[in-house]
Amino acid sequence: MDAAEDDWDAPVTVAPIPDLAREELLTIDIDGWEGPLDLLLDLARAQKVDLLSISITELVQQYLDFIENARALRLELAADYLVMAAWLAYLKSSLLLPSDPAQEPSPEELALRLQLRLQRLDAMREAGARLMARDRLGRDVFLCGAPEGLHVGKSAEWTCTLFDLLSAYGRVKARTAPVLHQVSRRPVWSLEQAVARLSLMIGDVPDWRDLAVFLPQMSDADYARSALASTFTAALELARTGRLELAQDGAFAPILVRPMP
Amino acid sequence: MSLPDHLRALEAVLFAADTPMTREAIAAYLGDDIDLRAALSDLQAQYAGHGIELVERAGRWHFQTAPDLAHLLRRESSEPRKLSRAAVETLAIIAYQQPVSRAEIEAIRGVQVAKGTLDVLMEAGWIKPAGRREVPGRPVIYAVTPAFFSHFGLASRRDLPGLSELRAAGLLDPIDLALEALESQALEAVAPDTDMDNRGGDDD
Amino acid sequence: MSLPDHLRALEAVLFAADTPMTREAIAAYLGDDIDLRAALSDLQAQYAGHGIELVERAGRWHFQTAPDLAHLLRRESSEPRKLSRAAVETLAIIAYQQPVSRAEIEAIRGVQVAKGTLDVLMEAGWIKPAGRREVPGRPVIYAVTPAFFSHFGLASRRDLPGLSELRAAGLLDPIDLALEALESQALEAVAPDTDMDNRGGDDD
Repeated sequence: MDAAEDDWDAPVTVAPIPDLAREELLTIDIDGWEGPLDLLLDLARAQKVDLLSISITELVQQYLDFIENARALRLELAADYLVMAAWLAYLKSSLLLPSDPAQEPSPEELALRLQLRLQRLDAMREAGARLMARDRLGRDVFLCGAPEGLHVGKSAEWTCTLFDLLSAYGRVKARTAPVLHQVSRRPVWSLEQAVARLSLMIGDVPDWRDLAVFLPQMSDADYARSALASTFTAALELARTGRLELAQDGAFAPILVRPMP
Repeated sequence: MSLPDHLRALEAVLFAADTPMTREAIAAYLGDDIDLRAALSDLQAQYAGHGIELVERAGRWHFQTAPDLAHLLRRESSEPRKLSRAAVETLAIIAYQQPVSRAEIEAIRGVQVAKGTLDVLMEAGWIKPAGRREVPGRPVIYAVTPAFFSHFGLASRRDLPGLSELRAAGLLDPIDLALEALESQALEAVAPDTDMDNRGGDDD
Repeated sequence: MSLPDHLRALEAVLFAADTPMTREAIAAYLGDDIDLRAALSDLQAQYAGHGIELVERAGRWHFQTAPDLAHLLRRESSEPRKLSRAAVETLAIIAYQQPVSRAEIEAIRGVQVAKGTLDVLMEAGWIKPAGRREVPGRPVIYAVTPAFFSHFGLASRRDLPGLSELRAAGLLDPIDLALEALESQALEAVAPDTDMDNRGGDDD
């Protein structure tokens, strides 16, 4: 076990023990943790070895203190640390309130789930450390340094691993499809789409209608803006080709359209 | 000091091989009229107490130096590339809980598996994609390779350090299962002889 | 059967060495307080009659297989050869997008595919012609074989990871790719349009 601990490159050599002074807590590098669960595990381990008998409210408080201090120091915290903080604060208040039988799952169950998660992560961390501490080939034990080899013949036996195959495909795809990436990052409602939609929807009803009603519903703001631009251009295009009429009462007033009879 | 012919042949083949060999691969050289199982075990016994030993790793056999001589042989150049902590945890999860998908690894670690973590482990030859999980999205699942067992000196999965303890403690089970187990334990402790029908309603 | 410590150490050092060793080189590992001359001769005697023997050649020591067993080690007459990068890419494209013609592979790779590349893959038994495309010129189309699936440990094409999974595993890294693309452009600029068929599988 000692060897395992040594090999383990845990960045947290200073476990934040509950009664440590806050200033000492602050010296801990936030980059040392692999996410909020990892940080929680370190806090919990400092509390007790048996993760199922730790005090969750105490743990929550330690975590919240830690986040508070990090913020006071203007350390930049990744969003998931803050999400965890919000969730833990909620959990803590639910645990302190009189229990509400209607609440499902109960705060006690949520707390227990958290403990079980910590326990599982801890088990895997430990297992990883024990693996790394084994007698490893090429470090502790060695194969024959100069094997004579068994194959002497002429016919080629082609070798290729699945990894080679998959990375080759990844290489090809990424090499040949760079344009696709840009398109997917900035969705654009094309002029062709806008013309098609507008000419379909305008139909034959000879009433004046606000151009805005022809806009597709979109939640993405950039996408909606592009739809606005292309729909406007499409209206001009259709007016130019004599398929609809445009009218506007004044600057910035709604643009009205109706099909040409 | 002389060895019987079939052990000499086995010894030479294993010594000359540049990778660990399965029994089938060995048989391709030695023919089928040798009881390989017995021969391997005899040869292994021959080498007991030597500076070289014959070991089995995931069904593959090879000679290697004895672990207690590591201090003599270790050179600066022989230190393998240090794995990141994320890679170590990911490897442990795959080894102990295989086959697992990326999402399952992330659920245990509570963080996304960074780009490159699985890549590093695959490049080392320790993990490989092992089909897909038959659930929505059909995610790829990963498992460890024979090279993993050779590298870490494990005869089989059962040799994984602490595996039986982890299994007995339910630490390899999903959280939902563990939760149910704990709840039923607690209920039995609190109310050992309540009527079963009433209990059914409570622990829903 | 156990050996004395100094012989165990000597045995391990000689086994792990990648070249024959002089007595001085051995002493650098074992220290000076061992009578190496005697130890080497003891160890040599130990291995007399084994399938491996300890030999001295021009003042350097190493283990080798016994000469009378050489016929055993030469049984199989195939040598492993690594597929060229072009061949691996071609194989990957066929696996993912089969059936495809040579022209289609070229369109996807963005580089010409030498005929030798397809020949190598057919020789390996991983691809086969799978009819012709009913378009002008009726080009031959290719598909992967059952041997392909068993070699790569895949149950079916559905086991191949999708693009999003490749990306998540870090196999679609744009920086590496940009560099590689530059390199291959540079290579192609140096050797522009040599006769592709002559270049065979080695168009790396």
